Amino acid sequence: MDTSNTASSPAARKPYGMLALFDSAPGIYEAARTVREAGYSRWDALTPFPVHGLDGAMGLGRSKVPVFVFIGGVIGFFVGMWLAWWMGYYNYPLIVGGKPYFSPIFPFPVAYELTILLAAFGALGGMFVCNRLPMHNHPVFNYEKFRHLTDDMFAVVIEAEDPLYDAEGTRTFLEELGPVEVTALYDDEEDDA
Amino acid sequence: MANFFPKSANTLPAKLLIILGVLTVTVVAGVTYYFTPKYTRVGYMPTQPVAYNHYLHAEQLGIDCRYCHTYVDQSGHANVPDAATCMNCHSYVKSDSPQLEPIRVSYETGEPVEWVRVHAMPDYVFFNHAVHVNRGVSCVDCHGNVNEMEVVWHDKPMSMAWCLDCHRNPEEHIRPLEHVYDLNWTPENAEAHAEWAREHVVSWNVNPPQSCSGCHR
Amino acid sequence: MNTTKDSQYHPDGGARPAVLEEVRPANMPRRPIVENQRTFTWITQKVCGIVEGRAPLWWWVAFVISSMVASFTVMGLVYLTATGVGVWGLSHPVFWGWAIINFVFWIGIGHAGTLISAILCLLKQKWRTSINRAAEAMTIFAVMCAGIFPLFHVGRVWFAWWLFPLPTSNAIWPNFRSPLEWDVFAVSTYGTVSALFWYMGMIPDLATLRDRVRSVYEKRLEQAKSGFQRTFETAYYQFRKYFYGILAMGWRGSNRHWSNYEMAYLLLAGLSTPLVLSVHTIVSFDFAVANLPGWHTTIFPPYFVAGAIFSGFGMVLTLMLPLRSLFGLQDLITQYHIDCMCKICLATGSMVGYAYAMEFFIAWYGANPYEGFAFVNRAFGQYAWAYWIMITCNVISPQFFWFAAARRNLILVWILSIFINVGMWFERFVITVSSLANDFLPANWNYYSPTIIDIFTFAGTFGIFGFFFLLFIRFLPLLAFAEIKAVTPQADPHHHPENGNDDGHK
Amino acid sequence: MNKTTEHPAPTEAELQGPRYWRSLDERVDSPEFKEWLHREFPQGAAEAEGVNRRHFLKIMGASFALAGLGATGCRRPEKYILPYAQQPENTVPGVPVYYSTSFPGGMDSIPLVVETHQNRPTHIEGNPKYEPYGGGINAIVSASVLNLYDPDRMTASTRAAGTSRRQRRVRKEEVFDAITEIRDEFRRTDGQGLAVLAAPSSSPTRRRLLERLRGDFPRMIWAEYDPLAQNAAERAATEAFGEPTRPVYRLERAKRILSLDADFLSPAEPGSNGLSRAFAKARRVRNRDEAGDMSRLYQVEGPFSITGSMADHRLRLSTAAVPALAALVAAELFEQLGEEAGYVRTLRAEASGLDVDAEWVSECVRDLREHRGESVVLAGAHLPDSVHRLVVLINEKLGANGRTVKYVSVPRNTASSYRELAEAAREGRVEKLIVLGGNPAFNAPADLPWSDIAERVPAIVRHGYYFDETGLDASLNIAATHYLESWGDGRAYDGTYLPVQPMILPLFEGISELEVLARLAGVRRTDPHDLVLETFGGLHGGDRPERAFARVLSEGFAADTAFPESGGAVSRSRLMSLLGNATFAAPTLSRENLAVRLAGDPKVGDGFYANNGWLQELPDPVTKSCWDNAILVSPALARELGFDTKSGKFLIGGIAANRARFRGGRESAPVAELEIDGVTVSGPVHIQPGLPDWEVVISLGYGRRRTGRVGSGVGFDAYPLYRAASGLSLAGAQISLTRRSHFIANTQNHWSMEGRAIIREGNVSMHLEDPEWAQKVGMESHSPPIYGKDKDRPLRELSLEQPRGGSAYETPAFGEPKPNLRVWQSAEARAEFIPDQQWGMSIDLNTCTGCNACVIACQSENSIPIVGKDQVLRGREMSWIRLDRYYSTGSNEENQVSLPADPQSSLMPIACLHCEMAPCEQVCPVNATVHDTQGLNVMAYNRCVGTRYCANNCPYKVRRFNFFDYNKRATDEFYKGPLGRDQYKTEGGVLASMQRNPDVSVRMRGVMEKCTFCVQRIQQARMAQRVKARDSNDVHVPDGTFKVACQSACPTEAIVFGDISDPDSAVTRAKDNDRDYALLGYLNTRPRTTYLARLRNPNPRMPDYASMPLSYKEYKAKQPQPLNGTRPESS
Repeated sequence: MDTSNTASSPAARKPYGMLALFDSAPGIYEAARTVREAGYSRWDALTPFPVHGLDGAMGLGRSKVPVFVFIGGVIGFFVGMWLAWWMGYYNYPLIVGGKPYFSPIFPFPVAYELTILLAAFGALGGMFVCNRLPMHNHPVFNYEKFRHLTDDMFAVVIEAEDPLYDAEGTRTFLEELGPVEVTALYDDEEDDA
Repeated sequence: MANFFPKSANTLPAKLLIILGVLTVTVVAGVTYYFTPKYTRVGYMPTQPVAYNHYLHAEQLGIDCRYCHTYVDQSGHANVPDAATCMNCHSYVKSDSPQLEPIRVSYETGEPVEWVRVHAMPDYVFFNHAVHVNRGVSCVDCHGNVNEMEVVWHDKPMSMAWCLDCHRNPEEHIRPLEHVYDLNWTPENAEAHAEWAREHVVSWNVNPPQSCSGCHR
Repeated sequence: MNTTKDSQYHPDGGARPAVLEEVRPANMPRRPIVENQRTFTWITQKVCGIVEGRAPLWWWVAFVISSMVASFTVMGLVYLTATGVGVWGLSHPVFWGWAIINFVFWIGIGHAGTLISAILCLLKQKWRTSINRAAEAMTIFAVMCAGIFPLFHVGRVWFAWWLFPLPTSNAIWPNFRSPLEWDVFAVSTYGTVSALFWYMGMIPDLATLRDRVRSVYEKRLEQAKSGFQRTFETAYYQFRKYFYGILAMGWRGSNRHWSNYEMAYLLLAGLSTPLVLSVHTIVSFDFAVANLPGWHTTIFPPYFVAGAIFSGFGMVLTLMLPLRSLFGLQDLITQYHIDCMCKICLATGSMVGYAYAMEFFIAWYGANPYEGFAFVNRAFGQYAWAYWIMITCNVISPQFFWFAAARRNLILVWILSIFINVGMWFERFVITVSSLANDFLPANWNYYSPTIIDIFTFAGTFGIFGFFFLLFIRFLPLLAFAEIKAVTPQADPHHHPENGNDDGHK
Repeated sequence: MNKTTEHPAPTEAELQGPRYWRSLDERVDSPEFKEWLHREFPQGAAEAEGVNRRHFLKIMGASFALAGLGATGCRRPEKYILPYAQQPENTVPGVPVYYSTSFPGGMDSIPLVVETHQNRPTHIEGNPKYEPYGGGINAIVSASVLNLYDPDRMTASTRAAGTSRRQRRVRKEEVFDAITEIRDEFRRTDGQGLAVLAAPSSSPTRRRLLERLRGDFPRMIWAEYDPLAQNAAERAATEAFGEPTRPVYRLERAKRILSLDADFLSPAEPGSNGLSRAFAKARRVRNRDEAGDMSRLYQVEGPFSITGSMADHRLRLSTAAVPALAALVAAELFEQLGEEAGYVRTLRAEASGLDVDAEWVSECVRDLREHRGESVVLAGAHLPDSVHRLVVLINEKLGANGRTVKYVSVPRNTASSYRELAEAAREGRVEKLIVLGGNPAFNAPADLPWSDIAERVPAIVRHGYYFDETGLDASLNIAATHYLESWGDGRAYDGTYLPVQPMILPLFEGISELEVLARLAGVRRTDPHDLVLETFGGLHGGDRPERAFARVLSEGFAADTAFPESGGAVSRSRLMSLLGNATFAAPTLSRENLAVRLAGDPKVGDGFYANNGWLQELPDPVTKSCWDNAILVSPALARELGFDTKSGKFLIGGIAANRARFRGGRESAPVAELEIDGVTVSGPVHIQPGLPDWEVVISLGYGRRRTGRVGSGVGFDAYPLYRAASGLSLAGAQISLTRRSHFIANTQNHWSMEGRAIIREGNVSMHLEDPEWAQKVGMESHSPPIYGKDKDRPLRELSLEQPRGGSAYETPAFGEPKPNLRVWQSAEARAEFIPDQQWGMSIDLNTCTGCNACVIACQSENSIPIVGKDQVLRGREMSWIRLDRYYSTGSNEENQVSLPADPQSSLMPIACLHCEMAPCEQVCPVNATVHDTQGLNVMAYNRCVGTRYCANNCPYKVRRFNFFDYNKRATDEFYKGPLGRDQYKTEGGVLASMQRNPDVSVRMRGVMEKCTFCVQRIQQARMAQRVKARDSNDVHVPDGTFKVACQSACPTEAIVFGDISDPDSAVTRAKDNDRDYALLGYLNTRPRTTYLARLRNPNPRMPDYASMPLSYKEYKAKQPQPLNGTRPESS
């Protein structure tokens, strides 16, 4: 049951944390709730699809992405309006079709589109920033059954830096949750990091 | 499956973004300078078939611009003088100089001297010298201090933005009519001239066109 | 037994009132999204199998054909740009012809993709999960085909960049009062946001593909017979490793990421809905803002958006039905999905039919002789033939979808979906050409007919669309299986297969 | 200050290549470049020495750029300034110079003023000082400037090399020797055997040289021939007065005019320029009381002409029957006056076969009679002499002599006719024939065929402008000069002496006609200038002829040198004797026995202008077709031929359901064969409403066999039908359709106004009753007023402040300085601010005759390219002014779907109306079309990207798009794109582009263009005024300082242009007229060009009297009927 990745000798690498593998959504849901109640803070649940209610079970707050979206939208709107004003009224006023040099009506579509454009960039950018992606190298990838985590299996990972973490205690704690298996994960030390 | 990428890959995207930012800023700055008339036209100084020296004629000998560019105040086109004008003096002065050979040949045979054109507007732009020169805009405002040039060079970018800037603030470029052809003229004190200029823009109703029919037809 | 756990989360924290126990909500049998209780691995294997297996023969045949057809557009555009807009059939007074019709046609088709992934996501329509990825891909490729025409139909293509507000040494700016200027912003925003939305939705699936790259390589290595095949396999493995690796952005399925992802996905859906409606409104402004009789009506924005959704769903049906049978995705794209799509076609088709009727009423009610004539002329004038093709294809053909039998006969559905798009193309033809050809002063009236260059350039765009769509099928997951898994019954954490109700739905 | 006295000689290196301050370039001023420059510069063009003409340089500049010779990386291509060697004294480079000259017509020369840029004539206008024409010209005169630069003209004389027909070029001296040889050869036989066939000319010098020639060669035959210039009216007047006399009609005094098949408003009739202007004077209605005494025109005609469309009563009658009608009119008049009882009976007997409504004739004659002294009758020049004798009698009886018609005595025309020459040739009495001008090989009458002359005359010497059909038969072809490059003189229709003054040295080695005759006559000084001066000295010069001649050259005409009024009186007896044996019987026409009317084409004349691109592409004033002539048939005959005109199945159908005859917007006309006693002619059939049922009309001058690249292969030749005996009208023709069809290029496909208030027409009675009727028509009459509460403010304030009215937006005031001009923002600056002048135009539909003069003047002034027949078929013609011609019959149902048999026609010239709330500007995404502060809708070609949305959004569709590079490519190479020849670098292309106006940009492919209100002329005037103002604010351009091109060409002054913010300018007065209305005004476009509604002045007693114009009746029928069924009263 206790397998650890033998890619490289255990002594040379820094332990990263302890992973418990589950094969059903209710299982991961219960496990997450108990880990949260156990007081762990530096831990995460890996699921192939967004499990409904898991956020509540892990006690996560609201995501920060809406802030980025709002900022992007506001900037977009004012950039759009300012463009039409600066170009049509301030820099080069031209009489076109008997319309005023500037009015908030005709540049509205442009401002509206820029609002959505920058808000969308805010959304995607915000998601990447909040998730600190792209992070192509991560210790959790060293787990040799990792391909199941994005297919049909679920996992709870408790990191070594967590104050409550200790090699044995956390392993036994995880085994009580009825996982398929529990494995220790090691971070492969890179000289230049 | 192990990590495909080295740990260093995690910091790569941030570095990429910074490089990209720096790159775009340099390219934009380069284009705004090197690909606009500020660079492509200013400094163009072709060798002419006859090495005519404005500094010698206009500055030292004090010949007025209109002696050679006779119709600058009557026609939209400031004509380059005909061979006969040069021969008025050069049939006596330096009448055997090898440099003036093309003038003499042109004078006898009637073939034009092929002066290389320095200032040229695109064909869809119709600039009119007479209306500028008669309303207080001096040669120096567009052609620079030609009287000090030994070989004429393109001094001002003469892009549309440049022309528009003067059309929008004519008060910065008009001077009393009698000083139009005096390229070395500078106002005694700038504020008095600026005040004079603003008054006279209004009193002469100098309202240069800002819409397309001004220069494009 | 599990109800105690729920009480803990009762909003006001107090104990659940006992009376609720007696209340047994009627179990409305919700039709399953995935039939035959397929497992997660089966779903993953089914969708990733398309990408990882060898390309089937029909794929290569289709790819070669669509590349050849795409070359028509390339040749047409090169000849057009080198010689002049005169090679098309345009003339005085019909200065806009097939180019604008094709633009509105393609951008209309594009809108269904964003609709399925955004609007249906906001409406919590679970059945959208199995068709939203393919629909969004259709959007992006349709917008690419649409984008060709506004760029190349202008007289001086090499100055088309003046439409963007870039500073030049001429110090002159574009005119923000013009609907074409709005179009520039609308269409480029729409293309960008759709691409972002599509890519973001794909990140988890790309992660799955990334994680399977190794095992797929080993399986294909065994089947490789010759030395050449082996080297090809390793090279192919390297390519797929970095291709999916980079695109997946290191996604590892962390639930902290999922919460940000869900929020971002929801916001993008929230943004894309007004975006879709605004883009086709602005495209309809190209006509509505002009003062031509037949163009200058306020019904155009909703009429164009309904038309866009209608033609978009037509194209989704046209694309997904063959793929469904070719790749055996009957369990993922079930008859329930097809029913929903057909019903939407029926609804939007009827809306478009209503809009045609309303136009006649408005023209009659407004008592403006020019407007009245424009619509009578549309139905009985020089272009009556186009008008009646439009009516039959747009209003009559979707009425078949009232009958479940029709909806089940997939051959009929496929044929009707093609009729829908033919009808929608003719709708834009009738609007554009009949109003331009016979407008205010009868002395200007003229008849417009396209040239062979018009026809081939338009036909070529289907080649371009097919070319990219086939590449998409080959290299990217056709269905968003992460979302499909999320809506399968066993994905629900509170679901316990062993308790009373057998179909396992809470 | 260091004085550098001696400038060091530049080193060899410096002289080598241009030094760049910042960039390296090795462009060497090498010899091969100079050689390229000269090869490119056409050898023949003996332009004044190379001078820096802005435009000519443009061609060179453009070719340099393309040649890449001057390309120096991303820098601008190198350009050169080519100054004069010796500056000629009165040319200022860049300023156009205007010289007076005149257009040498057959019987009437037209005084002109020609705009030249550095001696290169570019634009022709009329001479406003000559009062009878007032500066008006017609389309052919305006387009004749293009012939000067026609690459297909003869650039040198040629001589047939031995027996083969190949011609080799010869120098001028060899031609002069040949002429002196002829002179010596025939001096011995006193001119026996020598014959000259010349085109008629009013030139006094030629008359003087002819007298000298007759002195030397008394037995010479001098014949003059022109198929169209018939002077039957002059012959009749001469017979009436006993001495050579010519009738000069003064229509400005005529209140009642009856025109018998006389299309006096188009160039077909001699003196038409003066007649148009006079006719318009009598119909100008400036206010209500002038409406009362508006003149009335009765027109009896076969073809549907522009005079017919201006007529108040138009009687459809085949030309062959017009003599009978003339007899009926005469009989009716004599009967009403109670005179000539005996002759009345004979006349009535003659005219018995005519099926015309007798009441029409009697009421018309009664109307004429009641206006004794104020009425006149005209007869078409092509009608037989007997009709003209009758007309002289009728005018005598109507007391017109001395009032509405002035008989003047003209010098005797001693020329013999073409018939006599043909007989002489047949009898072998002609050894050598000199053909001066004309083109007898093409347009000789069928019964006196040119082939007989050509075979029997051993040697033919031809003096002609083109190498054409006659040139093929000539052994020596002498190249003629264009009138703009040669001296000459002429006389206006009323005799005023008009000099012909060259603008430029002859472009090629042409010789003028006067020099040929002078050398033939052995005159010592053969320089044409001296010849003309000598003639002038003899006629009017007095003691110092040079000084008087110089004044005449500057004025453009010699004052009071008109022909004197003839002292004699009409001798009734001589006329009655001549009329004794005249027959006026009208042939009975039917489907099998059709009448054929050959018509002089208002575009190509007798065929000479077939190679003029502008004229070929000019839409015919009535049929609106170009690049072709056609067999015009009436709707009745068309139904007989199997066309289905009744059920809207046919032709130019707005809602024509079945497009059998009309494929893809293009009229595919079936080809018919027309046969008259053995001679068959085949050509496409085009249905023309308003033609008599059994008459067919064909234009002459097409189907040229030997002409330049433009004219070859255009139309079919109708001259085989033309006989000297029967003139232009024949009878007894058969017509049958063949299987073949032929595309006819139309610029207007639909003829009905669909009951819309586009051209607003009213009767004089309606106008007297309610002068505001024009504003009570159309959508504006029941939509809220455009200017809302400000609608009654004066035009000045409306144009400067642009009140909001019903608009959703607040329009920026045109009279305010722009917000970003700091210097003008202060209050006192704004107080002193002088707003720009606001330009506007008013077009009077009452006097516009649709003669197309404005269209060609605009094309010449603004370098508008021609596009060729294929592009016109696709609807891509480029002319900025379009004349919309509508037919109306009074009933919408009938008129919308089937071609009317006898409609009223109405015309409206439309160019860009420069709307103040321009729909085109609002939709241009790149600000390529913007409004300037003068109220002009400006089109910046260099900014245009070519989305074409502006053209879609223009409700008037006045914008034109350069689908191809029409200036750079030949008309048959558009579809070759970059593979086609670059016309800027071919010899012909450079020559043709010399006509272009250097003040106007030449547009490239992919760019929109439209009428710019001649913005170059407006800006020249503004700048000239500012140069005059110098340091003052007198920048106001006085009214009338300049005219726009169409306004100056219009013979009837229907177009008025000027500053509408100036209360007393001509255009403001024109717009104050209560007939003023804006086209499609309800769209709130606020156009700056407004129209004056048209008035018709029908005689209530006439049988075809219509209480309101038929188009107005159609409009009324289309208005929404009130529910209780009662029609709104007809006002």
